[in-house]
Amino acid sequence: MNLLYFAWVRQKIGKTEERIELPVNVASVRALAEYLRGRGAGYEEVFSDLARLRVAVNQEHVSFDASLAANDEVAFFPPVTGG
Amino acid sequence: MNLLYFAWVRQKIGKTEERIELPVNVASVRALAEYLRGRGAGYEEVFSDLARLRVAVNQEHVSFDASLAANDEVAFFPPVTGG
Amino acid sequence: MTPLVRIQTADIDAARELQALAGRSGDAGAIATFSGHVRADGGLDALTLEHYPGMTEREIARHVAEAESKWPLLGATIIHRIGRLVPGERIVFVAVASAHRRAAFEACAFLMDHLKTRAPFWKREERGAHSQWVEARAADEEAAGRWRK
Amino acid sequence: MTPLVRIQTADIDAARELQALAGRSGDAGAIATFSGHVRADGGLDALTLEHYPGMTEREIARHVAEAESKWPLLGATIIHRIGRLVPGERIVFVAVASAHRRAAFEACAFLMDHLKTRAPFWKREERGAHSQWVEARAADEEAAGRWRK
Repeated sequence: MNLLYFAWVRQKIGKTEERIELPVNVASVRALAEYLRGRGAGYEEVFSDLARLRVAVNQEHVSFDASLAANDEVAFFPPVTGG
Repeated sequence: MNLLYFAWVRQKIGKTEERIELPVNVASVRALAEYLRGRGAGYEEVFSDLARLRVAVNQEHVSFDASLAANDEVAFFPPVTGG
Repeated sequence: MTPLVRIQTADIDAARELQALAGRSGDAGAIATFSGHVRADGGLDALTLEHYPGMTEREIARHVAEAESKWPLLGATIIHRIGRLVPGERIVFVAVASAHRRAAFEACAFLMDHLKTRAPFWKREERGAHSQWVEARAADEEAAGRWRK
Repeated sequence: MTPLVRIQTADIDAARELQALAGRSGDAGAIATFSGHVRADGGLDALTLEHYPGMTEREIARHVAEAESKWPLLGATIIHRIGRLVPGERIVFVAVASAHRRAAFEACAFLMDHLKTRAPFWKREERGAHSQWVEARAADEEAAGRWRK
């Protein structure tokens, strides 16, 4: 699974992207966020309040209830501010 | 009083503008239209149906009930079709 | 805010007018524009536009003043052509600058709706050897009417 | 209708893009455009924009498809800049061609509202030595929400 981070999510985690193996018990975006939260201080800060986060799976906006497959591209970011 | 005609009003009357003396008993645009109607075939055709006409006094849209003064500029024309 | 208003037979250089408006509109975050072009539908060969010089400029100034009373505008450009135009040619260009996009969009649409229904222009259309005056459209009156609600 | 969509660091030549859209939009009677510029308010020195390459283009394509399902469009151009921009610079340009003005205006506003709330761009603002990520505005969400009614 490919993970991407943007804006302050990227800065707090300190990476633009990373590859992980999807743990067998992680079936939704919400479960993935909970799993990532345990990976260090930056992750903890980012994933402690999902209300401030948005997520896309395979380049499409989804809710945190969306389900995941092993080869998905998952991106976490703040609410968008373009235009 | 200066009278101006535009679009098919101009074509039917055969003039772009003309000066007239405002008859003493003509106090409104409606009365002016009725007065002009008697001036010939083109006028008769133009002023027989006021619903198809619009009018401006001193370069401002007004209704046929608007009152008139001797030196007014009065323009008769069809509904506008610019833009 | 002093609007640029021009009635002309020459073509409209929308590109240059857009740059010019941006240049004189201070800290405008938003510029909305509208370009109207002659359409060839129904076999139209040409339009010829006439107007009421003097009243046109005064009427458009009234529309701009009314728009300014509704939205905080930083600049406006209104250019309308007269004379004979063939399909594809630009008839009208309206551009509005404001701090935010909603005001720019709405004021631009407002000015167009009023150009269509209040500014003293008349179109005559040519189709082959036949020509006739264009009739006003009820839909344009309705569009202008929605701003009075 | 194939829209022109570009994400670029270079400046946007709105003038040229407007001409190009008119040229490829067939019998379009109406072209509405929107230009967004960086504003200097609150002592802003610069904005830096980043985006999600790939998703941005796919997301904008979805917005255009949705706009086409609502209005009969003849052409569309959407150009968004990324990188560092100073006040006065153009951030975004959206232009829509249609047969009639109402469709062109509404589709242009619709695309802007969705660029603001759905396309994956993020702005960081600089004021003197201080910089921070721009927060999303509830007013933009409301603006986008009105199209779902």
